[in-house]
Amino acid sequence: MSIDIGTCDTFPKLLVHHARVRGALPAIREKDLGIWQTWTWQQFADEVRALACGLAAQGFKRGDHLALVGDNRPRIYAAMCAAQCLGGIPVPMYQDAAAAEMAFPIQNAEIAYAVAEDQEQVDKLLEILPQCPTLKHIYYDEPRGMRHYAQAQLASYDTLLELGRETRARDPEFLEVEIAKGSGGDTAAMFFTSGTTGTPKGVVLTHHALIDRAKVAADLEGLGERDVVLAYLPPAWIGQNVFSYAQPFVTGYCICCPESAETVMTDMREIGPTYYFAPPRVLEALLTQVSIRMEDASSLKRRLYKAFMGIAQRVGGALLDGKPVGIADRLLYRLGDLLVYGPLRNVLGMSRVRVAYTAGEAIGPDLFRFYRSIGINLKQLYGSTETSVFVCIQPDGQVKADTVGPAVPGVELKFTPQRELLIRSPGLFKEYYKNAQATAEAKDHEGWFHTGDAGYFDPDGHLKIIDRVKDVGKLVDGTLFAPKYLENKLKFFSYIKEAVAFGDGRDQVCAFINFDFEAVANWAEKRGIAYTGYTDLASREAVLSLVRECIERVNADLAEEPEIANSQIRRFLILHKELDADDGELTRTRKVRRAFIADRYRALLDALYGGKDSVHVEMQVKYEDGRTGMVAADLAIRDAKVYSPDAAKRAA
Amino acid sequence: MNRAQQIGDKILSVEGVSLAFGGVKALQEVSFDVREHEIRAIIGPNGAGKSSMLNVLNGVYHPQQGTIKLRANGAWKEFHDMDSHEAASLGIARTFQNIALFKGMTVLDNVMTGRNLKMRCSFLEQAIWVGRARREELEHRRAVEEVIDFLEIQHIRKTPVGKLPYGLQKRVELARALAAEPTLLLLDEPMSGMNLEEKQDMCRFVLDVNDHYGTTVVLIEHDMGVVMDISDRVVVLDYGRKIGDGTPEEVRANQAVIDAYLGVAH
Amino acid sequence: MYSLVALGFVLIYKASGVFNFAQGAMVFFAALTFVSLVERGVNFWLALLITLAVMVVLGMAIEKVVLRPLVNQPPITLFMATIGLTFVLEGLSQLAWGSQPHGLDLGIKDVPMEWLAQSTGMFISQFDLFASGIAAVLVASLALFFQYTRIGRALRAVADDHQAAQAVGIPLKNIWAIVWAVAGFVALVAGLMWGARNGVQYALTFIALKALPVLILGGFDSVLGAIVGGLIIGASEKLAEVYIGPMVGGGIESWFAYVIALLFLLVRPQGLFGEKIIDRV
Amino acid sequence: MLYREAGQFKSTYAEDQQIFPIRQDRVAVALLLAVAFVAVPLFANQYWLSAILIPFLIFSLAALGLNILTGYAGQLSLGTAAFMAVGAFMAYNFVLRMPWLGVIPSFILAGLCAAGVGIVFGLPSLRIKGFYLAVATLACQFFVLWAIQRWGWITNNSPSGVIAAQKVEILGYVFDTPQRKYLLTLSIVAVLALLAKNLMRSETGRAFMAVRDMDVAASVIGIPMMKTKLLAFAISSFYCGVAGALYAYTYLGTVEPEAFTLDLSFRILFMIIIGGVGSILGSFLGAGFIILLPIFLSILFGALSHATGMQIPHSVISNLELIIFGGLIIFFLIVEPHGLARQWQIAKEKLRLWPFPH
Repeated sequence: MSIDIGTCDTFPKLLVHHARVRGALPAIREKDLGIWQTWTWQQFADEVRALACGLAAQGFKRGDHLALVGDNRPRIYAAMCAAQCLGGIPVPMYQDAAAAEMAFPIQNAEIAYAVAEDQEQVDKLLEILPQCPTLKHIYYDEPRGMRHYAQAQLASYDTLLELGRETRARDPEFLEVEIAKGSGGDTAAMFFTSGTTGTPKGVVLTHHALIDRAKVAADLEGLGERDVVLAYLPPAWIGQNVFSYAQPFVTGYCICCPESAETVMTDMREIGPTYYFAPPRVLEALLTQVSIRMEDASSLKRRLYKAFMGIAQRVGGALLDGKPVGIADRLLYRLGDLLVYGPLRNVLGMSRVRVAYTAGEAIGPDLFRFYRSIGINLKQLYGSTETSVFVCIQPDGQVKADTVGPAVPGVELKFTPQRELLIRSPGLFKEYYKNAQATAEAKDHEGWFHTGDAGYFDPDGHLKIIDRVKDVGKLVDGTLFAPKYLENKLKFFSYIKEAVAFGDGRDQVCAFINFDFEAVANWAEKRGIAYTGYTDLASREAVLSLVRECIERVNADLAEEPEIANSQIRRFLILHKELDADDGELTRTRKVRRAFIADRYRALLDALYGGKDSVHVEMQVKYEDGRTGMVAADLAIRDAKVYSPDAAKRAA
Repeated sequence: MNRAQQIGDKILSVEGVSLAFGGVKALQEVSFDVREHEIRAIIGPNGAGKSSMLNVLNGVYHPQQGTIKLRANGAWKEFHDMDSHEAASLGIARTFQNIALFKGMTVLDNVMTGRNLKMRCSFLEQAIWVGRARREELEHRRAVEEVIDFLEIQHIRKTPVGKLPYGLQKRVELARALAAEPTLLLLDEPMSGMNLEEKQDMCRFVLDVNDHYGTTVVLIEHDMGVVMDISDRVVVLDYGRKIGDGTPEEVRANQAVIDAYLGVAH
Repeated sequence: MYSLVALGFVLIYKASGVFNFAQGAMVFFAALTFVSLVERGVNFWLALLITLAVMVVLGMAIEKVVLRPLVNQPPITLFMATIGLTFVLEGLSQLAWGSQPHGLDLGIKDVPMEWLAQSTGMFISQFDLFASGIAAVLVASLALFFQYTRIGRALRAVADDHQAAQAVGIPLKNIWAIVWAVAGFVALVAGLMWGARNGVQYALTFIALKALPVLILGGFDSVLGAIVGGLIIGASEKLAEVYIGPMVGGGIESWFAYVIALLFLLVRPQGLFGEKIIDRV
Repeated sequence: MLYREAGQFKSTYAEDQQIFPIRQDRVAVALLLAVAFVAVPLFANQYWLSAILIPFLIFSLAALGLNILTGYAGQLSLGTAAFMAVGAFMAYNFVLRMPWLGVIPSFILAGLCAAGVGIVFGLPSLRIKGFYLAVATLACQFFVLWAIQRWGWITNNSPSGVIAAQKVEILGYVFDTPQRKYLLTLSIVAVLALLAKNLMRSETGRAFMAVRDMDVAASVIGIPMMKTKLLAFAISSFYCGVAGALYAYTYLGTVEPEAFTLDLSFRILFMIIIGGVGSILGSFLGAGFIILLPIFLSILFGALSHATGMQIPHSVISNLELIIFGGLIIFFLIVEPHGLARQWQIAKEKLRLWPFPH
C-alpha cells in the first residue's frame, strides 16, 4: 500500500496524520500483565499530546534536550515524540550502560530533562547528579520501590501526564501551534555513537533526514500499515530506533515491545513479526541455540533435520531468489518445508517475516546462507548512525553473502585512493554536537561523509565492505590484511564467540580466541570432560584442538582467495576470560575495540610473535556488580596448519 | 528505615493464650498485640511454640484458655474456637513452613485459589460460564496478574508448581497469600532453606508488600539478621512462655533472650 | 471365617501399606489349584505342598511385577493396581483350571455336633471348631512372628516407612517377597477352609469385599483386630438377617456389614486397635 | 509440526482464558464436532451406532462424572453404578408417573435424585479420607441395589425388577431410530461436557483440585471443605444419574438392577485410570479404550483362530480378555499414572516444539 504522508515533514505532524487517517489501527503494543496491551494511533497521539503539554508546563522549550533512559516500551517513544512536538531534541541512552558512561552526554548537551524507566535507571541518574548540575527534572515511569525517594528533581510520569491533560484542557490550541512551528530542517534526535575510538560523539539528525531515508527504504520493500515489528534491541541504537520510531511514523505499521529481555523469544513467537532486523551477533546466538537444541533431539529428528538441511543448503537460497531449480529439488524442498523449515521458522517466530535485514557488522557467509536456506528473506544492509542507517540495501533477487547491495535511491558513493568509502545523501547528519572539529573531519565542504570503512564495488555494482580503513593493514610482504573478515569467518563456528586477529605490519597473522562457553560446555559434557569454569575449560587440550580444527578450516577457505591467501592464521591462544564491554574491551554493541585490546594484552601479543608456546597472565577483571578481582592463568599457544593455495582445493 | 506507612493502633490482641497437646504445654499465657501496617516478628529457639502460636492465630489449633481479638473492618471480633476457614474470611492469610502448594495445578491456578473467598458466583453460573461468572473470573485474573507482576514470577505463570525450585515455590505461596488481599499476613519461616540472594529477594518482597499494600505482617524467622533488619517489633518465646517483647534493639539487649538463645539450663 | 481371609489382608497391609484387594482372588486361586490337584488323584498332603509352592511363587511374582515399580505411589493407585491384579488372577485361574465349581472335602465332618447342639442350642459344627482352631494357631504364630523375630520387626519397620527401613539397612526386596509369600500361604489356608464350606467357585473373589468392613472394624494394621472384627461382622450379619431381615424385606446380608463399618468409621476412623492417623499441617 | 503458532497473541484476558487458545486446536475441535454431529449419523450403520457409539458416549459421561469426583476432587468412589441405577430408575418413574413432564426434565430430575443420594453417601467423606471412603461408596453400591429390589414402587412392582424404558418423545419428535438416539445422546453428553469443562477451569474446579492436593491447606485459605466435597459428590452423581437414564433409554431399552453391579463401577473406574485421572479428555479416551478393547480382541482372536485353524473356545477368550484387562490396568498405573490424556498432552507439546526436543 502506498505511503500517504504527503507534506508532513516532522514526526509530530506524521503522528497527527496517522491519528486522523488510521486512528483505530494499533500503533504500539506491549506485553504486560500477561497480555498484549495495545495503543491505537489515536490513543498514542492523545498520550503524546498530554505529555507534550506536561513538559511545556514544566518549562521544556524549543531546542531543549530530553534524555531517555530505559528499555523499549510505549512511554519511551511517546516521550520522544512529545519532546519533538515542542521542538525539543530527544537523546536516547543505553539502558545497560554504567552510570559513568551517562555523565558525558548529559554534560555535553546540558540536558535538563530526563525520562527514566525504573528505580535502577533513576539510581544511576542520581549517582551522577553531582557531575551534571544541569539535570533538573527526572520523570520515572515505574514507581516500584521508590516510595521514600524525596529528591526534588524526581516526579512520576503519571503526574506529568496529569499535569499535561490539565494544561491541554485549558489551552488546546497551544500544542497545535507548536507542532506547526516544526520544520523538516529541525533536529529530530541525537544519538551518541559508541565510537570504537575516543569519547562518544553526539550525532545530530534532522527530521527531514530520518523521514526521507525511512520513506525511501519503505517504498523499496512496500511496507505498509499492516506490518508488525518486534522492538527488542536497545532504543539508543540507531539500528533499532529507525525500525521502531522513524519507519513506523512514516508507514504507520505497529511495533511490539516484549515483556522483558528474557521473554524475547516467546514474545517473538507470539507476535510473529513480518519485518525483522537483527545484527549478526543476534543471528549467530540464535543459530547456536538451534544447533545445541538439535544436538539434544532424538536421533530420528536429528537425521531428518540433517537430511533436509542438506537439501536446503543446496536449493533453499536459489528458490528464494527465484533462480531455476529442478522439479525433484523443488518437491523435496516443499516436503522439507512441511517437516523441518516451516516448524523451525515457526518456533523462532519468523514464519510471517517478509523482509529481514542484518547490519551493524559484516556477517559470516555460512550464517547468512543458513537463514536464507530455510526460507527467511534475510538481506544485507549497510549504513551508520551518521547516515540515518539506509545507505545500501540488497534488493530481492540479487542477494549475495559477501556484499551489502547497491546504493539506495538518492545516495551517491565514491572511493578515496586509500579505498575509503565516501557517502553523500539527504540522510546525512547535520553535525557532531558541539564538536565542530570532528564534524569537519567527517564531512568535507562538498558534503561527502568519510565513513572510515574500506571496500570496493563488485562486478554487478554491489558495494563490498571488507573492514575499517584504519584496521586494514598490510603484512610485511604486502598482502592485504583485513582482520574483520578473518574474525567473521572464525565467528561463524558455533564454538567460537569472539576472535581478535593481529597482523598489520607483521610477518604472519596471529589471533586471540574467545570460545562460546555455552556451546563448548555442552560439547564437553557430551564427551564427559569435567570442568569448573571458563578459565579451566580454556586450558583443556581437547578444547584447544577443537579450536585449532576451526582455524584450520578457515585457513583452507582463505587459501582459495589468492590476494589474501597469505593472511592465514599461523598461531593462536585462547583468552582466559570472555571479552566484556564492562572491561572496555568491546563497545556497547559488542564490537571489538582492537587498539585497546592490543595494548592491554601487550604481553600475550609478544609471546605469540616471540615463538613461545605458553604465557602467564595476571589480569584485573570487573565483575557484574562493580567489584574487581584478579584472574591469573597460563595460556597455551598452538600453531595451526597452513595450506598452500592448491593444497586447499583437495582439503576443502 | 523511614516508614512509608504509619503504624496505626492495635489490630490484633492476644491475651493469656495457653495451648497444650495432652501433657505437652505448647503455649503458656502468652499475650502480645500487633498494630496495623506493622511487621511483627516472633522468634525463639526451636520448639518454643512459634508455629503453634501461628496456628492458633489462624484457627488450626484451638487454645484451652485465653482470647484472641481481631479488629476486622472496624469492629473488634473475638474468636475463640474459630476454624481456619472462618479465619480466612476475616482476612487472615498465611504461608506454611514446608510448602503447602497444590502440586496438581499451575502457578496461576494456585494463586487464583487464593482469591476464592472473593468469588461470588454459584457453581451453576460458573458451569454456564458466559455472563457473570466470566466477568468475575477475568476481574480476578487481572488482580492476580498484579500480584504476579509484583513478585516477578511472570515467566513461570503456566508451569505446574511441582516442577519449580524451592525458592520459587516459596514465592508462589506468598503470591497466593497476597492474592487474598489479607489484612493480616502470617509468614511461617518464609526464608528457611534459602541461599543469601533468595533471602535478600524475599526480604525485599516482604518490605514491598508492607509498603505497597500496607498489610500487617506477623513473621516467624530464625535468621536474626533478617529479623533485626525488617521487623518493627519482636516477640520472643521460649518453652511456650513470652520472655521478651519490644523493638529489635530492646530485645537484643534483653538478658533473658540471650540466655534462651545461648541455652542456659532451665 | 471372615477373620481368616481378613488376616491375609492385614498381613499385607501391615508389611507394605497396601490393601491387597486381590487377596480374595489369591484365596480362590489357591483353593482351585488344590482342588484340581486332588481331583487329579494327587495325594492330599502332596497337593497341599505343591499348592503352597505355587502360592509362594505367585506371591513373589506379584510383588516383583506389580508392586516394586509402584513403590511410593498414593494408596489409591496401589489399591487400583490390586483390583487389576484381581482380574488377572481370575482370568488365569479360570483359564488354567476351568470354571465349574468343585466340591472340596477335607474329611472333616461339617455337620453340627449332636451333644453340643442339645446342650447349648447353638449349631456349631466340628468344622467351625476346626476352622477357628486353625485361625487361632495361625494368629498365635503370626503374632509371635511379628513381635519377636528379627524378620517380624523388619516387616513392621518396612510397613511404617520404606525409606527409613531401607536407610537402616533392611533388605527391602526380600522382605516384601517374604511378606507376599506368607500372604500366599494364608490365602491357601483360607481358601481351603472357605472352599470346604461352600465349595470352590467364582464367588470367592468377592469375599475381599466382605473382608473390607472386617478390617475397618478391627483396624487395618492389627492382627487381633482382624480376628475380632471377623467375628463381629460374621455374627452380626447372621443376627441381622434373623431379626431385622423380615421387617425390611430380607436380603440385607449384603450391605449390612458395610453399614456397621460405616457407622464405626464415623466414630473412630482408625478402628478398634489401629493407630490413630493424625495429619499434621 | 502441524502447529503454526507464530502471530497468535492474546490481547485480552478473555482470549487467554478460553478453552482452546491455539487456533489449530479450535479448528480441530470444530472439525471433530462437525463429524460427530453430521457425518456419523449419515454414514455409520446400525451396529456401529447402537453397539459402539452410544455406549461410548454414555460411558464417557459416567466416566466424566467419576473423574470429577475422583480425578479432580480426589475422593475415591466405587459406587458409580449405584448412582447410574438411581438415575435410570428415577427417570423411569418420572416419565411413568408424570408424563406431562417430558423426557429431558425427567432426566434432569433423575440426575438430581442421584445427586441427592450422592450427597447422603458423601457425608462420610467429611470425616474419613481417601482410601477408607471406598467403603462408604461400596456401602452405597450394595444399599441402592438392595433398595431398588425391595421397594416395589420403584420398579412399578414388576416381579422380576425389570423395567421397560418408554419411548423417548420430546415435543412430538420421537427418538426411536439409532440415528436419532445417537444424536440425542451426543447432544446431552456434549452439553454436559462443556459445562464440566467450564466448571473445572473456574473457581469450583480449582477448589476441587485444592481439596485433592492438600485439603488442610485448602481449608486454611478459606475453601469450605464441607461444601466443596459434597458439591463434588452431588455433581458427580448428577452426571452418573443422567448417564444411567441414558443407559436405560437410548442404549438398552429394558434395564434391571443386576445391570448396575459393582463390576460396572470397576469398569468405569478403569476408564478414568487408563483414560487419565483429572482430565475431561481422559474420560472420553478411557471410555473409548474400554469399549473398543473387547471388540478389538475378538477381531484379533477371530483372525488368530482363523489363521491357526484351531478354534479358541469362547470361554478362553473371555478369560484372556480379563487377564489383558487387568494387565493393562497395572501397566498404565506403572507407566503413566495420568493415563492416555497425559500421553496426548505430551504429544501435543512435542508437536508445538517440533523440531526441537525442548
